Amino acid sequence: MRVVWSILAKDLLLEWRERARTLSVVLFAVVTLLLFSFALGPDVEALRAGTPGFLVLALLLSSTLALNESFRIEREDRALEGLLMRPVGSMAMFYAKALANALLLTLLAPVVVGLAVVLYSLEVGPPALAGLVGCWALGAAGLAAPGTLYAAMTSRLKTQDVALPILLFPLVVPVLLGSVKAMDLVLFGDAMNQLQSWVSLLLAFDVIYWAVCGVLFRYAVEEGE
Amino acid sequence: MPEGVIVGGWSYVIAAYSITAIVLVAYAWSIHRRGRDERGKRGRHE
Amino acid sequence: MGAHARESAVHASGLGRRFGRYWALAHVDLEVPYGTSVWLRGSNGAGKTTLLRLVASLSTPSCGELAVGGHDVYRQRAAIRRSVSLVSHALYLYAGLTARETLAMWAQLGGTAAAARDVERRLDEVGLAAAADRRVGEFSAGMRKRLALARALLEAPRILLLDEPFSSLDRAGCELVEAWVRRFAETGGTVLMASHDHERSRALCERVIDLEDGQIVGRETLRATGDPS
Amino acid sequence: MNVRRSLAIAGLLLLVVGTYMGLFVAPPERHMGEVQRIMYVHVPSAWNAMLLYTFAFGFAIASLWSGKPEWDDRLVGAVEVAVVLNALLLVQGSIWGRATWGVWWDWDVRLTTSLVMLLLFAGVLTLRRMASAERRAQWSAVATIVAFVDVPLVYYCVRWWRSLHQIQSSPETVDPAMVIPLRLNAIGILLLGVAWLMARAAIEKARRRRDEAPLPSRVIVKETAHA
Repeated sequence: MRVVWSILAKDLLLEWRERARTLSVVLFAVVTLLLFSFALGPDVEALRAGTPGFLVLALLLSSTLALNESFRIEREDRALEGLLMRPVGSMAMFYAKALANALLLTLLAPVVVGLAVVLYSLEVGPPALAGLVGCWALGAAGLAAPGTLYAAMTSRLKTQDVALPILLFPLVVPVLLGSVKAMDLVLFGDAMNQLQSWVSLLLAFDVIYWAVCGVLFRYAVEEGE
Repeated sequence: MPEGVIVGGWSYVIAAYSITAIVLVAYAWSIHRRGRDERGKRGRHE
Repeated sequence: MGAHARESAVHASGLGRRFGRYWALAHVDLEVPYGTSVWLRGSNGAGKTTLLRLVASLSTPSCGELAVGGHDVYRQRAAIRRSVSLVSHALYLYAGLTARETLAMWAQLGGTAAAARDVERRLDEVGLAAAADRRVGEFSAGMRKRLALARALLEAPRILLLDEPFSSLDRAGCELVEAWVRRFAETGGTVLMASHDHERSRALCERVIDLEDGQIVGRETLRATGDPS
Repeated sequence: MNVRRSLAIAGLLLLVVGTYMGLFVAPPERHMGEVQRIMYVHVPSAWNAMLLYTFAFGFAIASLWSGKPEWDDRLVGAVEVAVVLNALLLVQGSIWGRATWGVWWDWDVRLTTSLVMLLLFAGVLTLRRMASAERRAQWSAVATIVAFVDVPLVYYCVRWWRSLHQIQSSPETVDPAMVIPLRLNAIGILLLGVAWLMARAAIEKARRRRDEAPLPSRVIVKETAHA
């Protein structure tokens, strides 16, 4: 646990030191949201109806930037190898990196959700806002686990910018659907009490992948024969 | 589900079966060719 | 040979590593007793780095046996990594951290309280005390190297692996490394180092292993183990 | 080689008989008429694609567990054959959709799941091509496990997302004249698929061997002592 914390603290500190880069992920998410709005035209009703989708797509697209970035610092001076040489355990490394990524992606929520509220003139109270951020956080956690595992592999490739999305996006279809539907129900009412089942789908995805990827991370970072 | 029987439809059946046959044959051929290439290359190296 | 494995710091027999069609290392038989300093000599591409990476357990052998500190490289990587420190070409530093933060993090990862207390002393030892709060990204190559050495010390290893420890260091830096390796060896540490600096290596090490095209082509004993020149 | 060839021949024979029966012996279905005959290749493709993915999953675990490269050979065989069947499945499903629902694509649970599945495992093959030789086996196994675990999740989420489709019809409720061609084709494709899997694994093994240069001969070591 202490080891997880010190790697996590290192990641967060570096993230803070290089906040210009971190900020560019935020900006990217904002720009994405804007582009979706332009693509759908100025019909406020249609835009409002599409809000959950836009939000989750903004999250999804910015996640690959954040994930690639999180392994760039590990690759630059092969620091990841240095971590391997310490009696750390690849599982601890995975949980530290995945937590850092999940946290960073969750921190996008206030900015992007806030912007959506303004742009699409959503009428939401504090409970609905909390619900949106909650769905976002669950989705971010779902992206962070397989995303960290895959980014650890693709960061070694010349084609990393393409490789990560083509591997990650099909995988997180349940996260996408789950968080879009959950946000939709939070925003526009939940007449048939379905929210719980979508949230449990997201939770199931999170639990399964945080466990599986933790075990598999070792094979992603260690050299085989 | 729509009521009643769909009449005709043989053209769809033929299309589906032909595509299936073409893909299966093409894959079999590709496996065969790759296997032959590999055997050829090994012969040259040894 | 098998019986000696427990007493040797490094024991290898028939060790080989292949990368694709190319054998970077083959037929390596090696017996390094504890407390010995070994100089790996050879031109670029002779297999020095590959050997060091195998001993560090960062790479898996393609064939042969390898035990480090009595631990099998195939099955006991964690144990090997606890007893080994590697200073390689890549220095494993984060540009965004300061020197002090780097060492503090490394001490935490090692998990020993003694290491955490050592941070200041180590910084002082490698002459970085004044620069302790500057970011590694602003460091010169020599300073980075010194920091990497300080970090390796912090890990309190029994076996030290050095890949070109003198490269990118100025004269003072080189002398620092020499003094430091000598002290480590005097306290019973085992050193394996690859270097192009013949003069310094010859003065430091007791044994020489000559590598050529991935194979050991010569062994030389310069002096008895533990006998200072 | 002989096992492989006999499996392929047996599979082909079953497939020919099954297809003949499916096309000309089995009666047309009550609602869907002749179009239903697509089922005799469609459903076996689906079953076998799933089965081969399951094999791949097993091979992936064996590969990581044992570290033996033979499991990786089999893994690539299983994934590749399954991806071919999966692609067929989509095309057949699409033609079926056009005939029965009037559209080439419907966001139906199984059709959508198989599309995602195809993308997932095509990703495995892509990653494999990009990986270096030392990491290829491990990465393929990791990606296969991660993708396989995703399939039920995708299935359920698509089902909840759009739950307006026909319930799976089990073979017991249909005419025996329909069950026989279905089973013949299923076993036929299975045998053929296994033969291909083995052939593909053999190719992978040959490629590996080709990249393995023989160990160079040992040189004589010169010993010197100054002590």
